[in-house]
Amino acid sequence: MGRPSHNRSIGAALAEHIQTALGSPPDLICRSVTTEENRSVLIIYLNSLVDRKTVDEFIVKSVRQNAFAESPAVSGSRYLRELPLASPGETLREEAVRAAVSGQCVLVDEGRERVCFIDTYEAPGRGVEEPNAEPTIRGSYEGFTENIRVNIGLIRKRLLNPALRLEEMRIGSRTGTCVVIAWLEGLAPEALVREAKRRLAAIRTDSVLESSYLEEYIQDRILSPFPTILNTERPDKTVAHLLEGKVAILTDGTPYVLIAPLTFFDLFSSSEDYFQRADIATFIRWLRLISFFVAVFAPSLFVAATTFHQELIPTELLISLSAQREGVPLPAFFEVMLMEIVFEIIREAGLRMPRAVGQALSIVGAIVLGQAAVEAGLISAAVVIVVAVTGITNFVVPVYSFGMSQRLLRFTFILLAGFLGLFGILCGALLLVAHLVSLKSFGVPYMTPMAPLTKSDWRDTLVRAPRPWRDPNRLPASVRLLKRK
Amino acid sequence: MFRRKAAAAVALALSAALLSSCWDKTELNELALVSMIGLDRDPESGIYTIRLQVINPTSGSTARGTPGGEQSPVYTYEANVRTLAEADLKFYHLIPRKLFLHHAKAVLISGRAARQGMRDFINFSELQPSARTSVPLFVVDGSIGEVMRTYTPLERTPAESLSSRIELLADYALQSGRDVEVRDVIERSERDEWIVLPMVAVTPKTGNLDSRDVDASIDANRNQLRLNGGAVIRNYRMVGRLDDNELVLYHLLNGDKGTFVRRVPFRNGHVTAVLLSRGTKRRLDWENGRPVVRIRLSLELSTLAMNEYHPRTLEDIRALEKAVSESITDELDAFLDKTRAKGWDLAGIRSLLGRKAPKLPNPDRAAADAKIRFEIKTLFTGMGNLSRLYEGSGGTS
Amino acid sequence: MISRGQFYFLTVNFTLGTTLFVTINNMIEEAGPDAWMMPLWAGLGGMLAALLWIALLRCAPGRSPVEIARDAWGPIAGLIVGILYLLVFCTIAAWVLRNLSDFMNVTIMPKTPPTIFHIMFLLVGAYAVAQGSETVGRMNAVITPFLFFPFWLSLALAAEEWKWERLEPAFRDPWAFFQYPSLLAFPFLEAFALTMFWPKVRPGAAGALVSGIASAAVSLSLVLFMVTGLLGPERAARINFPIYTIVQEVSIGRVLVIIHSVLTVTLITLIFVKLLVLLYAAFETIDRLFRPTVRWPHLLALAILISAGARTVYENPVQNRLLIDRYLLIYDGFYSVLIPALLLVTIWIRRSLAGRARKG
Amino acid sequence: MTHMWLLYLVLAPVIVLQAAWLLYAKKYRDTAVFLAISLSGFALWGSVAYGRPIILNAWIGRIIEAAKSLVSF
Repeated sequence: MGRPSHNRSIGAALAEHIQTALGSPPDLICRSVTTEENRSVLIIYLNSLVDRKTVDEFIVKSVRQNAFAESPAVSGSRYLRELPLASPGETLREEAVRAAVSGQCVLVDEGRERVCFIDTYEAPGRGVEEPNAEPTIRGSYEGFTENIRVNIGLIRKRLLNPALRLEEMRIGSRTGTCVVIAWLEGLAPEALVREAKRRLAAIRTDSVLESSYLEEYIQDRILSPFPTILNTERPDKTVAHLLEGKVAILTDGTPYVLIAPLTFFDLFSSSEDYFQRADIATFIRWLRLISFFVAVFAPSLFVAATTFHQELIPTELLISLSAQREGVPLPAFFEVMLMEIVFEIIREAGLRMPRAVGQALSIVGAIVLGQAAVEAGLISAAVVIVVAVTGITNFVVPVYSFGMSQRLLRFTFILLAGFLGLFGILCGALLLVAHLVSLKSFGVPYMTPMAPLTKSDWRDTLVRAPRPWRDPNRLPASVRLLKRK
Repeated sequence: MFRRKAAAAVALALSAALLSSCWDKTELNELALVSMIGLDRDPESGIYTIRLQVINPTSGSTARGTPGGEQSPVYTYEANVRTLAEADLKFYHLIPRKLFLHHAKAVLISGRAARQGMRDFINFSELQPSARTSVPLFVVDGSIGEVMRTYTPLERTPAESLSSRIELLADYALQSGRDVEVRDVIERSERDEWIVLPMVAVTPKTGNLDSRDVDASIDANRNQLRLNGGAVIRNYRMVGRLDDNELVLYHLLNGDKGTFVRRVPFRNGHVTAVLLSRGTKRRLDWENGRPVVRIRLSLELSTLAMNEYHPRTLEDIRALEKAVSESITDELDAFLDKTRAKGWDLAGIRSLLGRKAPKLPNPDRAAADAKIRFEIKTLFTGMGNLSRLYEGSGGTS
Repeated sequence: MISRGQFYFLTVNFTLGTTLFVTINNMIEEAGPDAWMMPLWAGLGGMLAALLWIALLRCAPGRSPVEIARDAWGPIAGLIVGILYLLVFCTIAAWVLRNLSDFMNVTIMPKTPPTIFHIMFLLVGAYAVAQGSETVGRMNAVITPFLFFPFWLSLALAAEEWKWERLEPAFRDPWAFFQYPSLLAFPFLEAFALTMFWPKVRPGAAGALVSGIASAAVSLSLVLFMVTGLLGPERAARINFPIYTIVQEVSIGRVLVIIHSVLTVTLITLIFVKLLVLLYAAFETIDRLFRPTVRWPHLLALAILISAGARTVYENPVQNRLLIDRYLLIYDGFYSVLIPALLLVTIWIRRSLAGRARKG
Repeated sequence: MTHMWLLYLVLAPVIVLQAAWLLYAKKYRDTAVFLAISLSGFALWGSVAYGRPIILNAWIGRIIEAAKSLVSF
């Protein structure tokens, strides 16, 4: 009866090999189950990555009742993969190790002389919660999670449409992260989809832990303060953009989904605009545009007005401001710079602290510090007001990464204003316009409805036109431009 | 890779240059905020005396300074120079901060300097782009030194007090108008037209002006500045004066819009009429070779202040309107005859001829004997709160 | 590719460029209250010149004048003409920058050395040109509204001071333009630099060029009309920068009394657009002549040359004005009328010879 | 003799470094063009630094006068 012992030695050897390959981790389970015909079957899996309920009830029980291999529903699907026992030891071992590591259940069945790999992957993870970076008053509270299957489910739930195409890629030699490109067939231009696939395929990296890794590889221009790819945690926003013919890139292990192409005016629209009434949404959108200009230009205009063109300030205000400045040592430029840096430090500290403490720290910190500095005569009160206002307006814009780029711009403009006053700010603004206009996101000009003037798009950028007025199947100009290519 | 390093190097160098040198930068507390400018010239010695009133930011908000606060809201600096250009330099002997003229609210010129001619003052101010010429110009009746050292109640600085008084006089008494600024003097003098500027004088004093105790007294009629009459300016030189009554007529002719009050003879008595002028229109006609200037003036009559009589029938209204028109016409005729006798052309006849008939052989003679005909149309529009006056016997009118 | 609309706005902004700041008081000095008619005559002349350029460009579609010169007159003469145009564009850019720094030094920033203004504008211009002609077209399209509305808003706000008497006696000598011909040269013949954009503009842009020059002429005469009406011919003739004085006297209620530095800075963007076009034309000439493989070094070289030129283009505005009155028309006429005309003639002769040879 | 150091400590190194880089990258035609333009600019700046600036519009005037006299001899 050599054959069975010979077979058992293969199963044991295989288990032995996996044990050594994975460095005998505590969560590696090796169970031998005897079927009714008292044949022993070896089951090997990592219980941290496996759905224990499926393994215990379904696999073990069906193996015991020996009804396992014959049931047609199970065999032949991706769900089950088989390898003949006689296949060369090397591929068998390698296949087994990769299967065990990726959460599959390795089943050595000497009786039927085959090794089966059953996909029972069930990673631990957080449930669907409200995205804390993009809260909305009205609209769904569902946010993406780290598990890509859940994310795909959240998108499919809202898009019961056969035209939704999902294409999976493995990126990262070491982490082998699963990246899925989603688009709507017939709506998204082929050029855009081809370009997205080409750029993703061209990525040579060892690890992809967050979608921002991908973003840096596939974005159009690296040295630019403006994001050319949108990242969001909200499935409704993703579906809205998919319906506009854009491409979404989901990454396993991170709730942030990348959406391309992105234009300048998309940065100012949040998903809430589409759930609120049209006129309120338009007002809020204008509010965001104004807050963008305030956040970037307010401190530099203050510095320019107080140090170069004092005649801009009305007389009464000029008198009270110069009274405030009596005895303040620092010139206005350094004062504003100092307060900006202090404000940034407080904000960063507020973020890093646990939520309850963080909230208190940033508000108390800013006010107390500002007030104390004013009393001590280090800073004039007007500077504290200006810095506080710009700090707050910085958060109005819905895309958080754009908020950070606003800070970069603000510091450069303060520098220019300190050097040349309004003329410096003008040069900075012209450079900014030149940069924005030359920027492209996946072939789509960044300032689309404004730079290559397309009138039809104004309905959805500066103004959110009410639904009845909008032609539903008319794609935004940015995407239509690509269709023509 | 080299290019990126070069770009970074250039950026760093640029920002270093940025920080080190800022040429036009002046901090707020390095500015001397000039609120009033006084110009004077001594005819004999030719010495210019420039006085600047600088706002003291740290003093309290009221004109008299905080009660008990010893700081004065404004300081007057004085500089005697041979040429105007030296003025800026001379001031830096006294003022520790940079002169800041943008917020000047009023410019004063002494009577004697106005009589000698103010063209070089104006050239100097228009030369410097930082000094605005859209600032009201006052002629001082009396010593400008005293005027520049007098506080005025209620307003923080005397300049603000003077400029807001002009606006009130223009709206409510028509004793001033929109064309009282330095740029109007320039334009009128260049176009050989006449202009009348408001005059400022010091009210009687009860103590030396610049001591603190004087301004705590309740009587605001003394120790401050008063606006009275107008200085007639032609070709940058003051040639005469107008009293307040004539000033209203001048501004009427000048086309200024504002309300004014007149005592109008009506049915062997007098009524006080509140009139609103809607501006004048001039037309040039020819009657057998002689230019005739028709000045059309539309007035709106209101019985708001008419406590003597109240029209009840249509005829009464027509009669009242006719009486007002005739009275105003007579006053304007008398005023023009008097001023044209002195050779003044306050109605702007000469410039009208220059514009409408540029190819006239001898414009001055034609302007001198041009006939002026007034067409005044008065409309009864506004009325007070009473539909019939009280007729008790205790009245005086 | 630049669209026709963008090319139209480019022409208008280019032609209006420094004229708003420099020649207004000269024109009013020449013709007094009738000064507003002068730009109309000059615009007419400009349009005729534009028709000449279009005829030339139509002969060789998709090729800029420098290339046409090389095709028509052979490589050596073509190279000389190319270098001539390069120097001409650099000189005009130097003039533009010098006008800018004179304006800024006299009005709001007296102590800053002129070269700083030149270098800053050249840096921004070089960045925009380095990004290509599409960026130049789009940048101008984005800037124009921020320029158009504040300018006309400030003139409207100043309209409170309007007096019709200042414009009389009207029509005394409408032919005043012909005593001041350098106006034709200054803004209008310089529009030749726009023809360097030709290969990068969508076909059918001839209408945009001619209507651009026409609307620039009309808006220039409108500005003159407003300046004469607001300041009066006497004052406007003597003030060096009448636009600055108007903007200085604009007041919105009692609060925003003095906003002239903000408006001045927005008006300078017009000068920037003119510099941008000239810089692009110069770079395009280098591109067509020498086929460079890198962009930034040549832009750096142009910046050095133009900033040096700006420092030495003229000693002072008075000397500049005297020489402009005498030589500018000949100078501009030479490179923007004479040479294109000669090129046109050579091409026609060539064509007729080729035609006869084919027939013969 | 104003700002001599600007001429030699700022302008000259910039030109030399850029030309060196161009040569290093073996772009000879570009180097020639770059040097031609930037050296003429350097010459103009030199004329300014040495106190005898070459006034361009005066030169243009002289050229036109010469051309005029040539044409109408």
